[in-house]
Amino acid sequence: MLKWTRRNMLAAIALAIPLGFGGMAATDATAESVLRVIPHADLKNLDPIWTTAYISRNHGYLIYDTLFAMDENLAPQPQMVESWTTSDDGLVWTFKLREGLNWHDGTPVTAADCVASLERWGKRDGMGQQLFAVMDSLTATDDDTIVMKLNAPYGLVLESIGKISSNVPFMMPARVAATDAFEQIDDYTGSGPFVFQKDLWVPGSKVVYTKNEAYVPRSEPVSAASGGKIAKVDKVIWTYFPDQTTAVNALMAGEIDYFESPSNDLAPIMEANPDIVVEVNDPLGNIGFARFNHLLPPFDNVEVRRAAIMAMKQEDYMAGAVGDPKFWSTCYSVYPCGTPLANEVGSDVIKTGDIEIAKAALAASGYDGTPVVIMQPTDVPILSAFSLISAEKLRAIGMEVDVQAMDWSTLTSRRALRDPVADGGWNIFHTWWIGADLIDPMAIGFSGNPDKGWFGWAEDAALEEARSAFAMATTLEEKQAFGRTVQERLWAIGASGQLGQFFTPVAYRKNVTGLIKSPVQFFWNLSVD
Amino acid sequence: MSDTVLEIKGLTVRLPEGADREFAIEDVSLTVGKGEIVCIVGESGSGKSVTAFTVMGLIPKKDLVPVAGQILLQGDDLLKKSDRQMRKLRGEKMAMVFQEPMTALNPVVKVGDQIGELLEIHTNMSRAARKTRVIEVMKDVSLPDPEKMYNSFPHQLSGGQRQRIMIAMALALEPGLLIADEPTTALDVTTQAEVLELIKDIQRRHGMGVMFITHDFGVVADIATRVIVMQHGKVVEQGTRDQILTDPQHPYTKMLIGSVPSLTPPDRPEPKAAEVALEAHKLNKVYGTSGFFSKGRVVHAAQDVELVVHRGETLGVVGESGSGKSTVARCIVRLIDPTGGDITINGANIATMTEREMRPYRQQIQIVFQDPYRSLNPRRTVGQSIVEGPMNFGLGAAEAQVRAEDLMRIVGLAPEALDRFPHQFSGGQRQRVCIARALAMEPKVLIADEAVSALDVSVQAQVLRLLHDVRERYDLAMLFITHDLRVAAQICDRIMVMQHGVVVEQGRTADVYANPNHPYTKSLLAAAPGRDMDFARLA
Amino acid sequence: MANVDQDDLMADAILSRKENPGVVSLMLNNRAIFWGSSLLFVFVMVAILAPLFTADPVSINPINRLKPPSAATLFGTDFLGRDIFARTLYGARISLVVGIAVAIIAISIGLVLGLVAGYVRVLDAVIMRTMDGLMSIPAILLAIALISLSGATLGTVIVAIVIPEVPRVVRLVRAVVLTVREEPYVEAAIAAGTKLPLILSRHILPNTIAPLIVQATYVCASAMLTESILGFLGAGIPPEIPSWGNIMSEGRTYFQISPWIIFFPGIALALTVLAVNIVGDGLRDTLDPRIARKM
Amino acid sequence: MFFYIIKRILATIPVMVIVALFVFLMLRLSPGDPAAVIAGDYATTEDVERIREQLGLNEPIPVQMYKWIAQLARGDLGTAIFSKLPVTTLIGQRLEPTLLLALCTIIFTVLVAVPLGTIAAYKAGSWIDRFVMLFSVAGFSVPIFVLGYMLIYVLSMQLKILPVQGYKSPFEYGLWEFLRHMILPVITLSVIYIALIARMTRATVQEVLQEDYVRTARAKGQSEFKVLMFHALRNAAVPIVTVIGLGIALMIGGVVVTESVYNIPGLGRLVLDAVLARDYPVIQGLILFFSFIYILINLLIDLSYTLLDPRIRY
Repeated sequence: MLKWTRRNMLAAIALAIPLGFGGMAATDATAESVLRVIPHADLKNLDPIWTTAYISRNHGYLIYDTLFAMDENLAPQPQMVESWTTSDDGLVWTFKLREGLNWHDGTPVTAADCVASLERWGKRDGMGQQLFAVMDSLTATDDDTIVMKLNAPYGLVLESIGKISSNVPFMMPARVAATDAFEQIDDYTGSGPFVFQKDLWVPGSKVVYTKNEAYVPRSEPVSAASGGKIAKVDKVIWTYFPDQTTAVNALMAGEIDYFESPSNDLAPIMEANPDIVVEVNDPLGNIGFARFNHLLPPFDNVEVRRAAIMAMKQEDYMAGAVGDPKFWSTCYSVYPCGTPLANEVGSDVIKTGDIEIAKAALAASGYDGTPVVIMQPTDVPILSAFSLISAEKLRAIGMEVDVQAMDWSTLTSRRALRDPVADGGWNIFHTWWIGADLIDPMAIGFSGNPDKGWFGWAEDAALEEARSAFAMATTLEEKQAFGRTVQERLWAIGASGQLGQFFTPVAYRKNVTGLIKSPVQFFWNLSVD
Repeated sequence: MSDTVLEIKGLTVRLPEGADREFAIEDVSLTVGKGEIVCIVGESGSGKSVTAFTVMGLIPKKDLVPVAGQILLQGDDLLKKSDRQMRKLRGEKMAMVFQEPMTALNPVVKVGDQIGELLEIHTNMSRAARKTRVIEVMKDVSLPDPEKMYNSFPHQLSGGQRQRIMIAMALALEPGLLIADEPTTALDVTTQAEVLELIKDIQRRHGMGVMFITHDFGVVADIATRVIVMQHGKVVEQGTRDQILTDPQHPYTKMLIGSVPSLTPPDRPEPKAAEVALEAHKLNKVYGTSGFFSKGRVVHAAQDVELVVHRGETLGVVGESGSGKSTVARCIVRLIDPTGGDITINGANIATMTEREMRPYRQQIQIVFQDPYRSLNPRRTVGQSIVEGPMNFGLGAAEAQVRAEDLMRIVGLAPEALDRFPHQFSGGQRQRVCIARALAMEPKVLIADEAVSALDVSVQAQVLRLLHDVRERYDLAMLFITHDLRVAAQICDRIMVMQHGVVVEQGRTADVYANPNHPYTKSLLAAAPGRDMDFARLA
Repeated sequence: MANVDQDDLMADAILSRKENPGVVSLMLNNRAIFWGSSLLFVFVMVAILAPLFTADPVSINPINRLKPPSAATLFGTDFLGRDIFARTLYGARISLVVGIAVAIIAISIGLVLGLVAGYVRVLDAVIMRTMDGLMSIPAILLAIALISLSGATLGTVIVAIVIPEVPRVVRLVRAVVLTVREEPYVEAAIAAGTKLPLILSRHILPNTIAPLIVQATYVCASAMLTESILGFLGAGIPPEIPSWGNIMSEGRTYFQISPWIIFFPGIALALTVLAVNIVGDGLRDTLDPRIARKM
Repeated sequence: MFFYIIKRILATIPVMVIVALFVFLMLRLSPGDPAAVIAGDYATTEDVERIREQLGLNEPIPVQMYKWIAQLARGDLGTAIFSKLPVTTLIGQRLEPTLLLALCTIIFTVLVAVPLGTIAAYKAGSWIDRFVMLFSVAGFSVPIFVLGYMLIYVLSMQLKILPVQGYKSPFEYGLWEFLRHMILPVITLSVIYIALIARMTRATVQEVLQEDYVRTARAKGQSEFKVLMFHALRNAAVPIVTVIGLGIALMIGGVVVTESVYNIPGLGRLVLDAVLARDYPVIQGLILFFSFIYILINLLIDLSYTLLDPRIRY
């Protein structure tokens, strides 16, 4: 046996040496420029209309193009559109596509394609549904002209089709857009600056995009999603890392160029490394929520909700879940601080952040000791922390708390249940939205309509009025006015607890340049040298 | 002197702490001369094996330490040799044949190579040369078709052939000394005879000195030139074969020889026509079912066996291993289910009964097994073991206790011993307990399955006497399963000879022994070691 | 045949060892068991007395989070500023509870199934095939699936760990039964008309005890490890409960900036499991249930 | 022999069926469903419902089960809900890393464990023996992921002599790159396995050394080394190989952890992700696949006995 093993080892070594050098030679040979990225999540599916997952949205931005796109001031700018006109009554919109737009398969992009794409999007996206609700017709009058007829003036036409985050109205070939909106597409032809390599895709691990040589970028300088999208690398490779530590190590060891969402706590280590830049790329950051279930006691009682909110001291949540103060700030506006609609109307309730006051308020509310079920998603550290902190605070103000641990996917399915706690219902779950999704009252999170609204099913007629009024509003003043009313109502009914605004940094090696400041991660304009 | 192969002088080997005595062997002196076969006889614990293994240098060094004496192999002292030197001597100057040919051969190596290994170690022969030599010695021990057998594995050979391989191995290098440790004990009587013949023959032709360890005086009678009797690690007597066998001096030797059952049955009174206690008719047992895939290897362990046992009578079932004698016994006790036939115990046919129906009859038929070490639950006191049966059938604890005590006296043990555990008894005592346990049920039929085979000859004699007595006392019908013709001769009124599951001959013991009809019976009797000596008479 | 003579040599040499004296005395003589169990004892004490000498393991204090070990917080704090020392001590409770619970449950179920399989020919095939099935599913995967699907509670975790352990026990018990039922003294009992339940309890069960005790320790050890791995993979006991696995899995992210979060519970876990294993080995050597090895 | 193989293969069918049913029910009777995960954070209850319909998740369980079994009968493991790729493709993509990881681990383990165990058995009670036993106990006691992190920390972060993570296919990057990336995972994964096999080897060899034929060999004057190699190990082979087989299950478990620590895109992580995302077809497919492999390997092992031990014939 020993003899045998010895022989084997020798064999192994003998093999290793020549082959090894051969292998090295081979690796040196490759000269194309590659951007090796750790995405914030595993790209599980490829249809950015079918799912709202941010990772699918980012995938969409790589391979698809949009009619309009937001610039860094969140103002919609033309992207695929050359020019557009609006009738004086604001009911008829005409869009003209620019020259040289081609699908990855070489066929030209037609207006018909875009119409089909918008329609599919309109079936899934909240803002899309609103837009189509006021729409009479959407037609392609010729190969590069789209005509949209509304039945009432609508203030968010461009904001909708230039939407920066999920679901982004990406343009797909008509044949693809024909797919049922609730079914996944399986043809990934786009017209964007990069091409998706399906046969190199290893779900759960690796996605490969190659430069779309045929893409004609706009001439304007790049600004968030708008401007000229220039692919500056031959290849973008996403490698998903389930484990933060390993990811950071890989970045520091130079096995990776770009790390999309490192945990804030790991920033110091990476900053200590001279080859690595850590910076906050998303000016709007994310807003943390504690969402109440408005249908079930005790949170069917507005006073109880408000009492709970009073206990939620943002500093504690942020310090506990995010850590380093340079990555978070308190924000008492329902619209991310630093966005046009941001204001502080009615936000005293959240400003309170004091256990004693909250205790008193709860006592006054007539809370009967009904236990509160908090769903804790153990596989999402920040939300896990939020849950634990809420649990402690609610206990502190004298509530019965039952923290139920589960993974995020269980939570997502369970939060859809309207049933009482006994039948699997819930009282509170935590989540965060990226700021860009909350810049105006149209966000579904702000809905006051329990039937069409978001989980938690807040109900408030006045709120709904203000929201639709906002949609119709056309001037900034009006918009801000309605925006304030919406916020005022949201705080009045204590729709959700707001836990602060936090910023997740990106980390990349010094040789990466051309990062675009934006709430969404884009991969054009980035180069490696 | 030159014709002394081995001389042991005052050899003493110490036992480890906590053993039952200080020395395994004490002041043992003996010689083995060229061309003689020296038998070392003794019961278990006599130290005969230790002596042999010490010579070979194969004793576990941790446990056994030679503390005095010399072992002179052709003049030079083995106790002074280094391990390396000993290795050189082993196989080359002295070789050993062990008791269990099955376990003594490496199961996963071709027998030819195992013999060849020896040459590989001690010579620088070429592969080819080794092979020819191996085949040569295999011929020498008259193995059939050596070329073919060279490539077979131990499990493909019969017990006798394996032992021949062992002997061939020992011979390969023509050592001066051959040590044989109970080489035939594990073999059937006919095979035993052949192997003994072989050893004698080999020894004659190669003129080597043989040290032959055995417990069986029959074997001694057949093979020994000189005999050494050992007891408790000491040599009590030694002399030529005839001195020892015909005119033993030491009482222990006398006792030993006296206990060897005679091969000639005592003439018994014609058994009075007593009621039939047990009857088997067309009893069949087939092992192994012919499945769809398994190429139906069926063994007909018992074939149309007919037997009748009357009260107060002992029927012996003799045969070699695989003859099916034990199968019959186990069928009758319904430890295994017969595949066909009737078993009648006073009127009732128990062959086809379910376990539930069977229970009441269990009481009437009891069995005593071969292995005294495994027949008693080590975790229960012998008392508990004895009363278990009766209490199953509703006997009160108190009465059961009383009965157990009586039985202990009857089987010759102290009633106080009832609350001891089996490991505190010797083999013979355990067998007595087993008998007591069987009797406790007050059975009509007692089956003794090789009940004395595992016992030393002296103990064997006592247990046989006991079995005889209890049979008389309770007027039992006894079915006595054994492979030992001597034992059978002494205790059985009638015997039944089985071969390959078939009864080949049946009749009054005296008649069968006097003039056997069936050739197989003849060969059995012919093969019985020391058949021409009648030890018992000496005692 | 003639076993007695075959044993001649050993019989001469080590007669005394053929007997089997009281388990207890043997255990006390065995150093491994002594050290192992004393170490274990310490952990049990710690677990029970934890409240006496530590802070509240769940009280969070975001201000001094991720503090390195210091006089104030012996083992440092985690990302919510919870005291790792306290959590580690309390963690002992969970691990021990899981370990012991799993061992007891798995052994009891396995014992019953094993006895049945070993003695009731009809059910043998059914049971053993099912066991093969369970065995063929990698334990960890099974557990992860079970837990993350049916919700993480101490209960489900224990169940999830028990299920894959059972088949091994069943196999062990069955093997023992099959060997022992052939023993002459069992046959003697049958011949003496002893009823099946008695045969099992009197003659067969006692033989399974020794191997089972040993097996139990191994099950217990592997259960503790599995628990921690599950915790690590985020599919374990609710993170609110400070089990070693959870503490470590929470410390995962901070491995480089505050290794103590993983380090201390890691050591504690390793030591406990080590202790249990040592006891197990000791027992195996003293009780020497050869069958246990054959498994 | 041939019949035996057929027989054994047939015998695996009921086992597989049991596994299949068990897995299926386990999944369906548990909370959490893919639709909600897919629908995402902004989805409304309605969306979730629509998607459940699309996926056929609101059909009665027996129907779903029937469909699935029918599928399996056609040798089709189904299609992943998320990636919309056939499960078989997914497995195909992930097979190589896991396979090679397992292979290297087994080889490494055997190379280390068997000699260790043998020496320990031969020198029973010596310090080597004590060391081996201690190691084998310790190996059982250290959580695999802690070990993994320690190794990364020391060898990759501090000493920087080995890559931190990842998998480099030998077919693209050459054997050397492949091995460099394999060293840490293999060590991590093999420790517990080495412990197991060294311990087993020791036990068996020790037993074999008590055998008569070893005594015979010594009686022939055979050297201790040869006795160990030629007689002891050859007879110890069967039990050792058996443990290697049983260990496979143990190892598959370890693979999941190892792969996620070292970010190796193998089957272990595939199944973990699938579980967290409720991708039923993938979970079912993989667990079936794993148990099939396990059963297969153990069948092969049983057959290998005939080579190792002439007494065993089927």
